[in-house]
Amino acid sequence: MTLEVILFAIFSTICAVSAVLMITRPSPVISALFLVLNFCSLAGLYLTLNAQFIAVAQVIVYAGAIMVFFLFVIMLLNPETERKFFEHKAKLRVFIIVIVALVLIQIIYVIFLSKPSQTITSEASRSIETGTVENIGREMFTNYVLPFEAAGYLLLAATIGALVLAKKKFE
Amino acid sequence: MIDLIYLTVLLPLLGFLFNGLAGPKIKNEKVIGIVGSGVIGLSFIVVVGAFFETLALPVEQRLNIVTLFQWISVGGLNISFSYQVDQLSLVMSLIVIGVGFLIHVYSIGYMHGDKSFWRFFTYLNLFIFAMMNLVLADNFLVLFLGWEGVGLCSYLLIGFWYDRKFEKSTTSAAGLKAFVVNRIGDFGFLLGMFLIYSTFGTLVFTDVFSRAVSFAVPEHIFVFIAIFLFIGATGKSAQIPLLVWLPDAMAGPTPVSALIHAATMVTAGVYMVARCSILYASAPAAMMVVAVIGIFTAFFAATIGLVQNDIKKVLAYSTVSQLGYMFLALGAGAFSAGIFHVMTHAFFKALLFLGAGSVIHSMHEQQDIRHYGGLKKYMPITYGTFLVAAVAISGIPPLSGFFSKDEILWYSFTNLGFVFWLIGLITALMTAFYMFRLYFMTFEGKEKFDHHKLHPHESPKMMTVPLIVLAVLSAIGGFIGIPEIFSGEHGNLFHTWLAPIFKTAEMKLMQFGGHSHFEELLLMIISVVAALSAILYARFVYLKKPEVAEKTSSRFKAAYNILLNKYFLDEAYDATIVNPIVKGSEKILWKIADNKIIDGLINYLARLIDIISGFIKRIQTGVAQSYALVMVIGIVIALFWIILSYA
Amino acid sequence: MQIPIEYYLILSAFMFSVGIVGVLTRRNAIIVFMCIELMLNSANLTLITFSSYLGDVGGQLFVFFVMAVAAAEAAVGLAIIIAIYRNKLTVNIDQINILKW
Amino acid sequence: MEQSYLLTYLLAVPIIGSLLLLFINKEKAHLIKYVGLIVALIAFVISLIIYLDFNDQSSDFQFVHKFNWVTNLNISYHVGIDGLSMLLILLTTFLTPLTLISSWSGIKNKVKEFTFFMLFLELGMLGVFASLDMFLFYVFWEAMLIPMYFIIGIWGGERRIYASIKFFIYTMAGSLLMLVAIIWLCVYSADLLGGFTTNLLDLYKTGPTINTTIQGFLFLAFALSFAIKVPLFPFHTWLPDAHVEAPTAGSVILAGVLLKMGTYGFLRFNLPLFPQASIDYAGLISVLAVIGIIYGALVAMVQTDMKKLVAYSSVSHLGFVMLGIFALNQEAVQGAVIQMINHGLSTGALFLLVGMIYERTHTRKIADYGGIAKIVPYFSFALLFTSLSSIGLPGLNGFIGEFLILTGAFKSTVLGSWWFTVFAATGVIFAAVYLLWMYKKVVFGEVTNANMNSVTDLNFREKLVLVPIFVFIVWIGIYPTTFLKISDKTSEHIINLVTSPVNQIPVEKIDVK
Repeated sequence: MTLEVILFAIFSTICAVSAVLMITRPSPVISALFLVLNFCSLAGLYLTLNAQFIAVAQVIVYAGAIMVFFLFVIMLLNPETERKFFEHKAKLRVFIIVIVALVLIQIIYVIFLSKPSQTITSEASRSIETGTVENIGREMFTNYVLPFEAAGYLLLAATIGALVLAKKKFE
Repeated sequence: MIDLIYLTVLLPLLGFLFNGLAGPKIKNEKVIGIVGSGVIGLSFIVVVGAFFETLALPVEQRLNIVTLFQWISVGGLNISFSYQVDQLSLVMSLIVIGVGFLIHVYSIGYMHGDKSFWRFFTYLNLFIFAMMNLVLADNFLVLFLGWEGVGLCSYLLIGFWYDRKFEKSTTSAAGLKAFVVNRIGDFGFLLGMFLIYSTFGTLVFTDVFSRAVSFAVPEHIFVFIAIFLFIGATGKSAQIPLLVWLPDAMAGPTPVSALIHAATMVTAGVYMVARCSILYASAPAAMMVVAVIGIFTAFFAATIGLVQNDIKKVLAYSTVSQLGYMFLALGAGAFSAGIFHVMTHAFFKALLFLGAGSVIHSMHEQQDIRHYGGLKKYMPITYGTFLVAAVAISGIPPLSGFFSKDEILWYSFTNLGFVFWLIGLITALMTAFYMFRLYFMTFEGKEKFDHHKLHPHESPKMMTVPLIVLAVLSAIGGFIGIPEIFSGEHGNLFHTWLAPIFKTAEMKLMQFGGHSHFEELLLMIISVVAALSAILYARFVYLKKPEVAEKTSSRFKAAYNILLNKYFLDEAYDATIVNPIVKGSEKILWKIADNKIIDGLINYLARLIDIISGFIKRIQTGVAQSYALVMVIGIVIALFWIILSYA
Repeated sequence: MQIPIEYYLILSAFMFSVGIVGVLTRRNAIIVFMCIELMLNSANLTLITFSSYLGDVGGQLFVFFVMAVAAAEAAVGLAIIIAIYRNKLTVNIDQINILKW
Repeated sequence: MEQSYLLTYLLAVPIIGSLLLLFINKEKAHLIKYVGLIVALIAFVISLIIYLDFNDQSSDFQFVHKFNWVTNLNISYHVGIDGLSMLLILLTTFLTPLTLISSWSGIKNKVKEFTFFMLFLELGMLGVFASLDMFLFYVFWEAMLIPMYFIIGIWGGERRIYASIKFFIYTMAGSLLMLVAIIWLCVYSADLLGGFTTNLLDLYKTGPTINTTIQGFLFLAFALSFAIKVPLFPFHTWLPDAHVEAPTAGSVILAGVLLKMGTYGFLRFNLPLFPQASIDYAGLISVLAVIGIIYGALVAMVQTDMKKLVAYSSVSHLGFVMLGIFALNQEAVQGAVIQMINHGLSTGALFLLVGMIYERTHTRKIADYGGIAKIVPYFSFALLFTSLSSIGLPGLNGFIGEFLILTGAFKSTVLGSWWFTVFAATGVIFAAVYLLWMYKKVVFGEVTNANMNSVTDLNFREKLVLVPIFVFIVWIGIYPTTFLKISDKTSEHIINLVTSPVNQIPVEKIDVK
């Protein structure tokens, strides 16, 4: 058992458990906090995958900015807590879980069917190289400069849109 | 002047435009009247000039065509605005413009004080424009332009006093009736034109007529063409079965009745048939139809005329009857006799109408002859001229009516047979009777009007001068057509003049020969005696013993009523044709077929889709999660499919 | 790198499924929204896994853009939720069914 | 081929104009109206320039402008006109400014949107008449529905929603089958031509080679779409509703130009693309046309609403046009073409007049009128004149069209029977009945409705609208050659394409570019 495996085991467990807890907690605030936990452990997983930049961005942007935004809205609206997970429309929920389980099984079946580990053989050195800030920056401002600009416009539009929508009155 | 013949069309058009555009502004009766009549007067000078110029030409060069510009040119169809100046069109032009001019002058007096004075002259000028197109046309289409144009003017002028009541209805209803009935005739005319075009490939008179001789066309085609055209003529000239509009047309001002519904427009049918003489001559069956329709119309209209009490109605039926005579002549193959009668009839019938107008004018729009009587001393000129016209129409020699009418009777005897002659004679007898009934009840006898309200007086000069001119023409107009038996070697001037036009047709008919002068003279004497006795009988009944008339009418009440209501022809048409079409269109076509069936099907289809989607739309619960669930189920199925296809 | 790629993929699939369950079952619009974020992240994980295993930087760039989109989406989405809340005084999805027939 | 940009300029004018309108404050209604009018007039001037440059001795498409749009599928922006489109484009650009003037006071709310839609509509109509690419044509064909839908739906009468939706769905449903047929035709032609293309000129070469049965189906698919637009009996019921509810300007454009698209479609697509089927179905279409003539006239006769009466009269008049097209000889087709213009002028003017009097009295019921000749003499004259033109009085425009159509139909070898003409000619009688009957009831008689006494006569603006139309009514009636010769060669060419089509597949494959 190398460190990597141990780390993977820890982070993946936290990831899975926090995800499940997040969807089952009645209180939105607690759900949000579990989601933050989930995102943080995902950042850890990204580190094990040598994606340092993304891992940092994950913590700052997702866990930091977006989720704080969510929490603000939750607190602003202060919605009532829901009942326990299975109390409301229990049969429908079981049905939904069965269906989704089917999806999961199918995906896993596909994963095993296509056996990616046999065709994809990784090289540690290249993997470390790809995730560096330098590499990502170079790619982003050369080959991906157009999508980058587009993303900028998208964010601008979203900002304006959010402002307009959240304003008190429509004119 | 021949080259300037288009002026006779153009000048009235200018008058029409001037009066129509400037008339409502200037409102000055003098200016309008002078312009309105002046253009016609100028046209008359042109026509007279053209006449003498043509007269000076050798016979074979008397056909001249003046082309203005091309009208329609499509495929093989080439139609120009071109005018044909020949013997026939000159005669008609002289009648139209001459009588038209007199009536224009008369109208200045008659319409004096009318608030739409300008409108009247606008329409009259337009009428002359259209009528000249009709008469001078060198092809069927320009003729049709005039044909419809005069119909339009007739419509407008009948409804001239559009806010007045007329009998049970309104003047505008009478105008509408005239237009629609004429349109039914035009329908036939159109078909005739189509058939001519598809048979001969042209609509130009000279070409059609020469091809009618040279092309090998089966006779039934000729019959169809002739009948179709004749349907048009029955509409325009008020023959059976389309005669119903003319009596109603009397709703218009009297000068209109004189000009349009007596002298000119209604004779357009006769002119057209005469113009197409060669086509008719090639279709003997159609000739027979023309003759039969003509004689029957003449007879029935005369019987109706016997009992009418409205002065204009009597004249209207008399017109229908005389038109019947003209068609009888055409049917008998005596084309120039028909045209001759058109001319004399234009003189004396216009005179009769104008005289009637003069009477109506002085009697303040009273038209019922039972309220006249003894007007002789109040209006001497009107009285004198009216008498001339009445004698002329009755066929008493040597006035114009005698020559033309007798000629027709003579030809119907030789070419068609004894029965036609006999009915014609009876008709002539009735004509003389009802004309003098009219005359006696109006001018002679006791004064049956209210002296306190009415002060009969002679009409102004403006009106009497045209009367006198027409009276002279009615009296002497017949001399240009004196039959050969009287004139000797000079022959019949009128026939000689028109002979080149009808030469081909008459040669085709080949039925002129072997009749004796004795027979002709005998028939003449018989008809004169008959007419005279009818006049005397009228004098006896209406002047000496008025009670006889009443007794007769009460004894034959049923027959009297039938005649008074013109054989219930209007009612019969209403019941059998008009009402079924109108009601059927409304109740069945519109309310049921259109709204319920055709539109209904569309709407039911729409409703069906509405119902079906009403069920389907319930899937749309509005809850986003249920949509997502369906989507997930879709994913499951899609993945299954992918897996199965890989495995 | 001893960990087989399948592990990461299965983890990603699991998180994705949990996200679906959340989207389908929760009634609070904000939580539904968060579940969508969860699903986005599971997809991100897959992208980064392949990027790392293949040594191709494209996947990580994609994740970067996904983050940008997610941020925009969160902003607009939450603004819409606020607007709806103002009108209906609820963020309960069951009660927001104005798309109904 | 040398490119000419004139047509593109013509199409660009309404676009630019309508975009310009969007930047004007909607409070400035007057400015908006003037801008709209000026734009429409510029379009008219450009169309006149095109007309002056137009060569009427050729049946080729002129002023062709082409560039690739979707390169892979050989779909291109391809415009060009022949005599037929020339006339209809002139009609469109002529009527649009007039309708804008006529709605000067009638449209009071949402002036900006109205003017915008009118210009948009003009673009659609011009596009339909100018396109030489099936795809482009279809785009314009459908795009034109949108402004019309809004014009009826927003500025219409009481039942405007029903009418606009009916109009929209009815016409749209028809064109779907046409789309299918277009695709079939293009795919079929792709094999022969060596590449997929929607270029109409290339499809002309392949259309006649399709076997007869399929040609029939394709013909019917196209015909349905066009027949609804015409409208041919029994697809006409959307028309009265749409006309009655539409505002005056909408009715005028609808009757004046939109209906002509159906007949134009027959001439431009059905006949040259499917010559064999055209001859096979000529009888059927002509029967429907004749039924339409009589039926439309009879139903018009008993209407109580003036606008509905005029609407049904359109059914009757367009029946003549259809009969003319399928008589397939020079006289009839030329008559049909000129009758399209005539109907645009006469019926357009009738709708304008009804709109004008409606603006004053707010009633369209014939029974509410009577005796207005005394009160509004100019109006009465204008109505009479227009009615006479519509009736087909010789000397006015209607007669030329009807006469040529009937003459052609009578001697037509394709129809091969007199009966079509005999029955169609009864329409001439009924036209007189329904229009003059209406005229009598509205204008003549005594004034029965006291409200009528205060009605004012036509004002200067309204006369300004009517006079140009009247000038053309007389012009066509007296000297139709001006107009007939524009389309002379084109009609001849179309007839030739149908009666003697090149049934051979071109030997060498056409190089699609």
